[in-house]
Amino acid sequence: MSFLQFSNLTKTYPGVKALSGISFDVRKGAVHGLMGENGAGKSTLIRILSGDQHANEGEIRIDGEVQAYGSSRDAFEHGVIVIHQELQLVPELTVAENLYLGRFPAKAGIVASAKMFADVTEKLKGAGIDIDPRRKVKTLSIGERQMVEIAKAVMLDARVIALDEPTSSLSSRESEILFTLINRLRSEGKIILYVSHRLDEVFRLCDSLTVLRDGKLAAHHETLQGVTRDQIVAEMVGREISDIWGWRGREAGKVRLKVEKVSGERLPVPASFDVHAGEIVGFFGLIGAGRSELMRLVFGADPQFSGTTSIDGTLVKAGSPRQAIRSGIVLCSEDRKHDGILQGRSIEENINVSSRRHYSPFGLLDRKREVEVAETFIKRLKVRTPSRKQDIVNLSGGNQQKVILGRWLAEQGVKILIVDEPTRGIDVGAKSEIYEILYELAESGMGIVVVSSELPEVMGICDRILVMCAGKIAAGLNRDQFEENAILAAALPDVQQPTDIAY
Amino acid sequence: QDTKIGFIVKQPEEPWFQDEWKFADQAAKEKGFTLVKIGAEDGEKLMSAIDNLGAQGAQGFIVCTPDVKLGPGIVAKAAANNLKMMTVDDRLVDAAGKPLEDVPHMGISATKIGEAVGQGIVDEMKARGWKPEEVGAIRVSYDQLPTAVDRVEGAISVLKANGFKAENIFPAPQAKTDTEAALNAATVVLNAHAGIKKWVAFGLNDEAVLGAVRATESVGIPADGVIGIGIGGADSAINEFKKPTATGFVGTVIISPKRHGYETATNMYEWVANDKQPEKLTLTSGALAKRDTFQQVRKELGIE
Amino acid sequence: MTNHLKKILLGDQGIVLIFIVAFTIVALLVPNFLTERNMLGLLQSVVTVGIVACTMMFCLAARDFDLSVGSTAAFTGMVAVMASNTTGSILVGIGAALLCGAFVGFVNGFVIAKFRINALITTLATMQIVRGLALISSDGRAIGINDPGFYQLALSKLFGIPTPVWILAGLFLIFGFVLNRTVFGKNTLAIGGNPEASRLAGVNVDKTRIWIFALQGMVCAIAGILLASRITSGQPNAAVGLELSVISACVLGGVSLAGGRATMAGVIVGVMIMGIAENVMNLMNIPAFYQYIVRGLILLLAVMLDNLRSSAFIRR
Amino acid sequence: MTNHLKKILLGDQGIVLIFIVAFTIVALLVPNFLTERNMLGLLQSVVTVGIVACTMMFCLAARDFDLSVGSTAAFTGMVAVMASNTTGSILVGIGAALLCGAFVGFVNGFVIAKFRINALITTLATMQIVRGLALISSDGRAIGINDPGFYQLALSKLFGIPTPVWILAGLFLIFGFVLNRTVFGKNTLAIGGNPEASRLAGVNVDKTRIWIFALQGMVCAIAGILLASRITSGQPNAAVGLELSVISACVLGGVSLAGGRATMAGVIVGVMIMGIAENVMNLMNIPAFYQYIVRGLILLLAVMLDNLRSSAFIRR
Ligand SMILES: Nc1ncnc2c1ncn2[C@@H]1O[C@H](COP(=O)(O)OP(=O)(O)OP(=O)(O)O)[C@@H](O)[C@H]1O
Ligand SMILES: Nc1ncnc2c1ncn2[C@@H]1O[C@H](COP(=O)(O)OP(=O)(O)OP(=O)(O)O)[C@@H](O)[C@H]1O
Ligand SMILES: O[C@@H]1[C@@H](O)[C@@H](O)CO[C@H]1O
Ligand SMILES: [Mg+2]
Ligand SMILES: [Mg+2]
Repeated sequence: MSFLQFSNLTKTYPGVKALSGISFDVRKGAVHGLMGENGAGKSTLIRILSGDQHANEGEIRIDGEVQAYGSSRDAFEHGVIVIHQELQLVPELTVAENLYLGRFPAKAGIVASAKMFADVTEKLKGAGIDIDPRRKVKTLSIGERQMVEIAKAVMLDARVIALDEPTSSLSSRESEILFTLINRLRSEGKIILYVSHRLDEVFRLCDSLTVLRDGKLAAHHETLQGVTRDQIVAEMVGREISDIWGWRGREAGKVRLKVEKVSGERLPVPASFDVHAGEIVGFFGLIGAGRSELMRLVFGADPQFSGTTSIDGTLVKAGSPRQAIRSGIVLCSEDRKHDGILQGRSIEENINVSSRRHYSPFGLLDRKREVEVAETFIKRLKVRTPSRKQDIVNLSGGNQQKVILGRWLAEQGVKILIVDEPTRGIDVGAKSEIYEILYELAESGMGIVVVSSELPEVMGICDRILVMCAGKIAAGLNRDQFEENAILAAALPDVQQPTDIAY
Repeated sequence: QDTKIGFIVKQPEEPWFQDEWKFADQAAKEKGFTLVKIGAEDGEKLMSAIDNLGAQGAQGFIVCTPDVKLGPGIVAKAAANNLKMMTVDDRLVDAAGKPLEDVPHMGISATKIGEAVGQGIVDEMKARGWKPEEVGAIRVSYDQLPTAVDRVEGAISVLKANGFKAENIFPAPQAKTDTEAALNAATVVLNAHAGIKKWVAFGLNDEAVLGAVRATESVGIPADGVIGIGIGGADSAINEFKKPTATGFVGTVIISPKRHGYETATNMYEWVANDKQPEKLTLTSGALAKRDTFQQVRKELGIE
Repeated sequence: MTNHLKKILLGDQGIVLIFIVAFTIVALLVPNFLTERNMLGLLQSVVTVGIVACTMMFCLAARDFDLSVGSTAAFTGMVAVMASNTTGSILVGIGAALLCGAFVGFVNGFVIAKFRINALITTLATMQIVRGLALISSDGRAIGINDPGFYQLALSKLFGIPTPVWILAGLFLIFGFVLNRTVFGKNTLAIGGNPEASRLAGVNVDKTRIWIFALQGMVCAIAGILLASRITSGQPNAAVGLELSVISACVLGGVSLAGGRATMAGVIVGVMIMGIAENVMNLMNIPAFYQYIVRGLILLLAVMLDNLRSSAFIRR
Repeated sequence: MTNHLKKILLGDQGIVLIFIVAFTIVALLVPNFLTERNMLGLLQSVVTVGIVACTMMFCLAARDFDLSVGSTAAFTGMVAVMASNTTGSILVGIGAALLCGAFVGFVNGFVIAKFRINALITTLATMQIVRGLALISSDGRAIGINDPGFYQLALSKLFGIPTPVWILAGLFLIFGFVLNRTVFGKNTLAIGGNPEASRLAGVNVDKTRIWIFALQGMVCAIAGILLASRITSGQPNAAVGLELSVISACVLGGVSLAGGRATMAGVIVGVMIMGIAENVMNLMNIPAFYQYIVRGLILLLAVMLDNLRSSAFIRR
């Protein structure tokens, strides 16, 4: 049978052995899952497959033929298409141009625009993706951008398609679109490599599975029949996790955060909601529902057109993130690449950037303290890195996310913690630890807002869920009312929505 | 119709040209014509400036060109715009390097100025009783500028004629034409020849020589061991003479911006208004001014 | 203001509108400005900056930077004059200049793309090296043109408009088309917008960058040849500081130094604003020292206006 | 090469090592180079560039750009001379110059940060405006210093080393400390790494940027005062082109134009390399035109070496 073979793949970075002697096969017409903790080496493997990185040792064969790509273009010409973990789009170009980047339909160097747009329109429609191909990518939300990335997979005729955490910022509805696409590709006999931290997805989609741990092959399953979730979790993290949510009840206190009639440029309908002390409130919605925008308004990241925010009854002058942080609101935003990581700076600096004002008398750094804080969160969040001095761009996606979370957990005097897609790209093991931290913070009286597109997550860890739909808060449910269908129904835009209701 | 005359100069920031303009303005006031002053640092700006003068209805212009080789181009441009033209300071040449004798010119040859500098240095050396073989010469050079080359070569020719040895002349190329660049370049020369205790310095202008003199001071050579003679005689030099104690900046060859500015403007006016052709060639002379004579020399040249 | 008007004013072509308004005001207030002669003079005065801006736009759009354009224009102008003087053929002179220009650009591009050396430093280095070559080859002196036919490049006219202006217009058209309609143009914008993504999408980033610089060099040669013809000699000191004028014109025209954003219309307006500023200052006889201040203020005002416009339209 | 040596050579301080090696070679090969007098001359020659590089490093590290430093140094030098001439007090002169410098810098920073105008354009504009001011205030003439005490700033020595060199060393120390040990320094680097993320992390981006420019202006004033003292007059044409020398020195020293990366040691080395290049070329009597070429090649070589080093260490 013809297939994709990895044999003895090894890759080292300074101080890190990202892959050591990985060998496994992937069948044609199959979806092969790739799982493992953050920093286990999944993306590295995929980057080598895409020709972007080069292995120190080992080789890749397709149909028995050794593949040695010099560049991504090379790989592409050999029928290998990779959707990378970090979005790789050009903001100033249109959706269609992004999809055809590197291979514009052209005559004598002149782009056949009409053909290109017609083509993209048709293919997006066929794939069930509802995005105008003439829009510039910079006007799309993260989720929409992710869909554009995914559309690349169907635009092109490929032998091998690798997707690195394609659903990390998709809600279930968009994920469904993706699954349909993947099933179609499978039936066309493609080889599909699928990286994800979401177990249920893997079980639904994958025919076979490889688990990596610390750059080594931890397990290989030719079939998932008879394999249990717990088994995979154990293979990944080296221990059992009984209940990853681990929710525990708390007494909600007084209202801590009161948001009243807040609106902004991209959220024209004023929104109002409360968060109580000790409460974890989930915000669910489809992509583009406006959750991120609402949180940015509350945090002062975007200018408010109207409305007020108060904490513990005192009005917050939310003109800037700086003021918000000083009055006790922090936001860990969803777009870690654009809004989170400080490129070129160390993990240590990325963690201390906000909280250091508490321990820098007269603006002078307390270096011992900074090291301490950095080490604490590296350990607590299990950031996989050779050193706290490592440049953050050299970390794996999930580890970057942990560092950004660490930045906000290191803050002092936080009253309201807003986390937007906090576990985006984070492995199961680390997830349950992060949830544990959230519970602890809530128990200490903090109010917590979790924005997530992963319905099981919101249902698993929140005390209350607010559902947003088309820029409005459409429903509110307490934990005892949690019910998948009700939540999804509220998130769907077709239903008549009441405006401006308070929750 | 009102008379409008252009006065284009290559380096409007230089005090020399400020002075030329000032005296030209004086002529304009006296004769009652409009003077349009334009700075043109390179050939392209110059061509635009001439077009611009044409467009605003000027009848003629005076120019100190950024490069003498622009000659044929300037003449053609002037003709195309139907403008009378004269040159000042620097004389235009054709492709072969021959002066354009049809264009009226008032100026002084760069080589001549340089020779005046060289003569000044030689005289001062004699007065101090220096022997040429024990003296080092700093040639602050800016070879990118042809005029600058001609000036220093002029000075060198006089030095050599008076027994100065070629191997005692050290080039100090400035990276830019300001005092700091000259200072840095000269410092290197001084330090590379620490054995020489007596120095003379010359260069493109006062600023260059001032840099060399500052360099001698910074390495601790006393003023009586230094003879620097500049060119220009504007404030940089005067400031030096006004210092309470004498420095190594012994003198400067002053050329008169008054004649160059006032007379050229007047001549052009006469040409335009009364059709009185100016002289084809007027050569003015430079005069060496020293600490004790500068006021008098300036008065003679009509500057003060 | 009605919403419709607002949209036009603030849209992509807004700077063009601002320009038209400003132009009208100047035309009404400044005597001698709107005469045919002055317009032609004005157009001729922006030829060098305008020509080089065509490719500088690509360079900046791809997140690169080229400081060597002034030296290259001077050097290629010298080459054109020297080669045509020696061979007696203007065509050979032009060909040699274009080749030399393209070669300098190619070296820039090659070093920048292949050795991954900062464009600013690389072109700062070639700026000096090429200027040095120009000075050495002529011993620092201007070289006169032997064949008067060479002057005709700049002096000849078509329908009353000088050839260089036609060439400028042609280049504006060509490069506007290249930017918007060709794979090369799109790739340029993509590289500037997100180099990593472009590389991963299989765009040949290195090749595109090398091409941009090589083109830039060749276009500098066109500017250099026309300049030499206009000033009837090859001058090693010509076009000093050209790089800053050209980059300012581009930025003024809305080209982003962060890459990925450029329009030909914007660049044309940028070039014209700079040209008109100089022209009007001389027409109005503004004293030299005050010209510095006015020039600075115009620059500030123009970008401020443009910024106001674009920030009112799209935040971020 | 042993692994250990490789690590040192390729590590963060590698450029310092490369520099030491290069320095040794030059010292051995070039006669008169390693004399005390030449070393002092060399140090004095880099004072202006070195001083301004201290803050330019911050500016570049925060992804900004400052072209106005040359004009500001010239202008503040004039102010120092004029103010001390009028009041008869050198201290008043110095104070006035520092104030003016800080003010110019503040305006730069304010416009750039608050109106979000491109730093290149803004400082290109102020570069012209401030030069214009310098020219206007003195009518384009050099202004002599009345009080000979003013010369002492540059001429006086401490332990045989001229005061300006001490000042330079002091500023190197101070700004090295500020960069690495203060919140301000870290915020600067954070902003350069990712301005938006810094804002969202509560860094006062606007304030930091304004401070950087204001400091830059003040430091330019220090350079301007020392320069005036050194050349014993205020000259409106001083320090033309300083911006490019300073920026090159910084980039040579590993400061990234894309922001977020800077070390004081690197910048010092960058400044020294440039100074040594000039010094050695003059010591070796290289003709002026060839100096252009050598200068360009050294620049290229230095960054290439550094690039090789860092790309061998960390692949992208
Ligand atoms: N450029 C680099 N330099 C140094 N180390 C690197 C670099 N890229 C990746 N690494 C390291 O290699 C290891 C594997 O990273 P990789 O991105 O493959 O992990 P991953 O399995 O995809 O993790 P995640 O689930 O977080 O995406 C990590 O420890 C990471 O820090
Ligand atoms: N930069 C932008 N410019 C213009 N419109 C934008 C921009 N970013 C987002 N939008 C639009 O604003 C709306 C709200 O987006 P928002 O990101 O707040 O949604 P969300 O519920 O958080 O979903 P997501 O999961 O996509 O983040 C969407 O329709 C989106 O298309
Ligand atoms: O350039 C010089 C100028 O500095 C002045 O000295 C007059 O003559 C010109 O040639
Ligand atoms: Mg990954
Ligand atoms: Mg969101």
